[in-house]
Amino acid sequence: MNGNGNKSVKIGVYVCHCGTNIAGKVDVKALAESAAGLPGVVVSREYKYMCSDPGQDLIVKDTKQFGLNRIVVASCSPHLHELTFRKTTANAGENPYLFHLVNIREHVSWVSDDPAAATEKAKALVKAAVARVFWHQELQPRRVPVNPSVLIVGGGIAGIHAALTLASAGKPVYLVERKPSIGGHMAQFDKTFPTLDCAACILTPKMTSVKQQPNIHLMTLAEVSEVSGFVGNFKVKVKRYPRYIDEAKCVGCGECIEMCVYKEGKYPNDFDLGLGKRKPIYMPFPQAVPPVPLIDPATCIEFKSHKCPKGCVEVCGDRDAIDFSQTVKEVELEVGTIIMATGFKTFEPRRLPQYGYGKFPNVYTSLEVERLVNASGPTLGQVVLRDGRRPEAIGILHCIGSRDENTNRYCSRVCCMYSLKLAHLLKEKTGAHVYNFYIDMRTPGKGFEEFYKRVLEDGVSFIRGKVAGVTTWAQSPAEEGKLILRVEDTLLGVVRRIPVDMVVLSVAMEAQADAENVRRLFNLGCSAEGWFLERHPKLAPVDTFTDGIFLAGCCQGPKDIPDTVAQAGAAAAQSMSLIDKGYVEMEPNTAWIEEELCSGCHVCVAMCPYTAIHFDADKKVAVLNEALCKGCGTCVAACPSGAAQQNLFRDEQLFAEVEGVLV
Amino acid sequence: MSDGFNPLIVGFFCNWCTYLAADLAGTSRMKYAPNVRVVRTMCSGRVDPQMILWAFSHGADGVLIGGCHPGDCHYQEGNYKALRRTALLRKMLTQFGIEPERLRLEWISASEAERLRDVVNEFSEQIRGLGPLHLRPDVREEVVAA
Amino acid sequence: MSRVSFVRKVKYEKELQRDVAAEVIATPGGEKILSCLQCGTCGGACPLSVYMDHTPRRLIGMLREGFKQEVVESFAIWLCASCYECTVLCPAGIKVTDVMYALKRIAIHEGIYPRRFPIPVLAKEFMEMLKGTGRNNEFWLVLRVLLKTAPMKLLTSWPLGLRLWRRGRMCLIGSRIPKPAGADLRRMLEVLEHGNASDVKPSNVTPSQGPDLLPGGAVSRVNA
Amino acid sequence: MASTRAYTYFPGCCMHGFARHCQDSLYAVFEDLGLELRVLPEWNCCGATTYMSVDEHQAFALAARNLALAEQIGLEILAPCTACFMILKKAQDYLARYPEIRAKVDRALSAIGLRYQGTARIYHPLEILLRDVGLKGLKARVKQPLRGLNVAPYYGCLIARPYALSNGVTLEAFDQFIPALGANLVDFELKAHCCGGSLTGTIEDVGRRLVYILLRQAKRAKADVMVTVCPLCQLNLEAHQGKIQRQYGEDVTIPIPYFTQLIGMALGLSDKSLALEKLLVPIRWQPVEKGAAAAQPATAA
Repeated sequence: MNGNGNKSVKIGVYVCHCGTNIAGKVDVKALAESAAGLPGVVVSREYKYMCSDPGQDLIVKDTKQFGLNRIVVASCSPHLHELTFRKTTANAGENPYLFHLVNIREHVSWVSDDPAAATEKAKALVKAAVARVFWHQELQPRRVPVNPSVLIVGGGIAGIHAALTLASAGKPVYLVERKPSIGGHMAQFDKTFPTLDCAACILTPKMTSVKQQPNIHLMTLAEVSEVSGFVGNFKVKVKRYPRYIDEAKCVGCGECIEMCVYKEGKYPNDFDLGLGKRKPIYMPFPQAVPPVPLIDPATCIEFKSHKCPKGCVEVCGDRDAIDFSQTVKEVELEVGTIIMATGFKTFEPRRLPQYGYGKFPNVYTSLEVERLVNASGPTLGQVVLRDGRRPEAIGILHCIGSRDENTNRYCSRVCCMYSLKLAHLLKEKTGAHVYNFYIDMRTPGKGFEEFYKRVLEDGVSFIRGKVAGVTTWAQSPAEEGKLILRVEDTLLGVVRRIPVDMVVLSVAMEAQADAENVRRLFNLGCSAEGWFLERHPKLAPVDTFTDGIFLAGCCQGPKDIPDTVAQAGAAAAQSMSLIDKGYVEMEPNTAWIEEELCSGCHVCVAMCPYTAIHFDADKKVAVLNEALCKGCGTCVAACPSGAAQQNLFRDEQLFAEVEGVLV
Repeated sequence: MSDGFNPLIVGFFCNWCTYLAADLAGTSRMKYAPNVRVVRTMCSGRVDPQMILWAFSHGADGVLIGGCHPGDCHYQEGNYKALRRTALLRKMLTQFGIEPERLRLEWISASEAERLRDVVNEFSEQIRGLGPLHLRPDVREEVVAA
Repeated sequence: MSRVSFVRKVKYEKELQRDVAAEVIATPGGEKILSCLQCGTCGGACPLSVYMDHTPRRLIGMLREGFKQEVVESFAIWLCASCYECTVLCPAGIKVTDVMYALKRIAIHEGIYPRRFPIPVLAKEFMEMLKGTGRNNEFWLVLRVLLKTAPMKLLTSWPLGLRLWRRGRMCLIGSRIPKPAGADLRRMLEVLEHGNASDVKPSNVTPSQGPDLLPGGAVSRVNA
Repeated sequence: MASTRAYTYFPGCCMHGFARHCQDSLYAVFEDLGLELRVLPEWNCCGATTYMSVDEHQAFALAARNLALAEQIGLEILAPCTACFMILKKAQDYLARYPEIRAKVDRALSAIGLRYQGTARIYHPLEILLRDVGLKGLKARVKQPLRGLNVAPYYGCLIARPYALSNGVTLEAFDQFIPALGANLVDFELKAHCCGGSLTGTIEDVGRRLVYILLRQAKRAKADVMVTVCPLCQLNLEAHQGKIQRQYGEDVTIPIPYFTQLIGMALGLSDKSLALEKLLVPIRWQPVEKGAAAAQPATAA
């Protein structure tokens, strides 16, 4: 008996060279020859690129010519090309599941030093696959309908762009943002490189569209708390935190803020990174969407003592939008696909004490400086130091928290360009002499190099060398009262001491602090640095390993605004392609229970995490609901009688494979 | 290999974490010992103790199971089931005259290619140190039957 | 106006000795020099880089490219006070201090340093003294180093010695470890030196014959 | 003190020579606080920062011999010289991380019947004082608060760098022992800047310049004394003040006590037991009269 009844099994084995990727290490000829001698193998070939059209044609032709009914391809990871060759098998007129892929690239040629050992290993894996495929059966993929609603997590430029794209195509969108307003980091920026467009001028119209677009359901001050289900049919719980102002009733006039007992702002404003002050009732920033203020219960007198005259309530009058009784609410959503656009955080420079951030008041982060140069920022665009002075010399330090084994090894990609932008803006606004300290200048984008040239021509000093530290100990009167940067000018070959009034730390982009929790919530992969893992770095950059969940923007890795927008569009398109198809095909790897073999021991019932198995009291056997089964196979492993089996991973298949690898 | 004994190890890697870590080790061109032969399962929870015994009785000198970290299982808790099963099986192995160290369970996430490399290298060395597994023929039959 | 003279400077590949990088990489702490970004953090951080002919960054760069002669003859390696500031800050994780130690060892081993230059002499005298007594006595160490490098300095150094002497902070009879332990110690060092426990006299490194060190000036290769 | 804690004391070579006063005061303070120091028998020189320039394996073996001897005793090791402290810790780190060094050192040690395990715990005495006596404990034992004395802390490089200090201990935490003694803590930015080490004796101009930078900065920060935790820093900073003054034409006179001398003064120990007279630059500080000191709690500063 084999997987196909008693019909004789005819196996074709195809070994891919993958150029030199495989053939450079594995002796592909010997591999194909050894496979030819395995039981059931009718034809065994090697070819330069199996995944190419001629390669696939070879399989189709052979299948017809030799009457093959099993195909084994030895090439790369099934995560890359399993689908490709299943289609080839189907094109050849055979059931696509009568195929098995052997990974001799990622698991063999790329990780082995010794060609002989690599060839041995590849032979064993191919032998196992031949033994396994013998037991393969014809299967049909399952079809599941796709709910057209989309959940977008994060309302920065990535989330906004994806939401608008989907909504304008008529798809219902839930946009969930943790902060009181959408806009994300881009709303905090002054100008954008390299065109020096005003960030607010290009972002705020999009933010307003979000509010106006009827297909977008915007939820601010909200966080996803639970995700269940699977592609096409996710169930999501969202926690909505109280704003204490009814969004439906508020007209955004701001009179309540005027009437607060605090005449001036007193508490550090989040949006201005503490450089500006706000009242307990406040608008996050003037162009916030929704354009509704919020009350911070931690600082509001009414919450603390219940003794506030409540000028805000009084002035709101009949509109009656202020509601101190709001509480946390949880809503449940049903969506078919999810786009993650949770963004990034900036590096905390206190981790590198040598730069004196937090110790010397005039050491700033680049994001703080964005607020300082911004016309609507806390200083109305005046660049003045914390002591009110105008800086005469400014040092901008690149790579703070990037390209550093002590912090993050990766390059944050945008720092060179935003540092150039800040150099230009700071010079323009203050006339100060600006120094940029860089390791390598990275300007590989459209118009970027031209911008670098422009800043060079501005007369900004570019010093190739990483500043070792910021100190205040002066060696000469000229250094008194200054921040002194000690640096090796690596191009000129001298050590320099440069006194400045203001230090700007070009901080790295990092994964959000709670990326690990969010990743678990959505069952995503994460790189060691905390960035969400895409399905394939080149060919599936917005997909994830969880079907139906896509990535947009910096949650996947540092990137600039155009790349973020492009990726958000791609994520929206991927989501739409699922919605418009209307259904998804699921891997037919579900389990089933052979009634005659079931002894009714109940073991499998407790094993299933999806309650897909119940016990039929009449028949005294376990019954599996295929619609609920996700195909993990845990019940199969637990079944003492062999009654539980799993498609594509049946006992016969796995046992044959194990035996096969043990040459 | 120069010192004669080249251990054979069967690796049962779950599709979502450890298999992907092995893929990443490949794309990162990390080099590691060629002794582990990978059998892919959807979840480490699919790894049947019988399958492990089957491997030992068919010539494996070691078995390495790779799953997602606790709390990260693609199927919620299959990895916990694997953990319990291996713990139990280890006790049984001693009775068959198989050193329990020949069976190893590791949590390796999709991004931990370096860890995968280190575990494979370390385990290969450890098994090399233990020497080949010589199952007595009668035990072998017993194991196959188990 | 004085005459302008032109010096032709070019480095030919055949003059390079790339194996010197391999030698440093092979010593513990030196393994990461290939990941140097040439960012200059080490040179900026080093309290002594302002006195160096080549900053640590340049040394690592030259090492990678096989400029052995320049590296080993560099005055900079002797200026390193091993304060480890560079090692702590290096973004590439290079243990720069250990690299400097490795270079000093190569230089001492090959005898490339100026005659009467005190630091290598100090290192070797230190080692000899330890082999003798197991411990170090500053008085005798300084005396021996000065005698070998700059006897005239004894004249300028004696006032400090006297001040310490008066306060009981100068110990002429060195502390030493008890005899059997001393023999143990020598035996241990010999095992490392010769790979066996036989009683072989430690080899003595011959100091090179060369010009005295010029302050801040170049050190030329002298034993070629 | 009810129970006596004991530690293995690794003196290092200079404690018998130019740093006699450091050792005297260390003993006095530890005894007063009920902490016992037991000298590591048959200790040898740690190899210092010099030996590594000649032979790295021998250098590691020298440190490992001490550690192996200390492991037999089992007590925590105190190394009051920061060079010894750092070298011992570095050796421990490297022996754990590089099997090839470990193998060589193991072979050399076994030739003399010793075994190194890597279990020794190495501390600087200040670390131990802050851990086992604590700031509160120290404050409580202060009999003679150093009121009005401006103290700049200077740690030098080796205690602050890669192999230094137990997890989580920072120099800023170290600083706190100064206010605990009733003195004023001077914000001294260069507290971990290198003093030049042996350069003061080999390339004197350069060495002296480094010392000058430190002294000048301490004077500018209005420090009355600069307290050190390393005997070599201590010597470097005090021994060259005269020459520096002549060379740079700037008054850089400032007493450089070792930290146990300063602590001992606050504990009310005698000048003699603290070997204050052995300092090249004497400390001129008059204790506030007993009555006045008693009237104000020591924590006031």
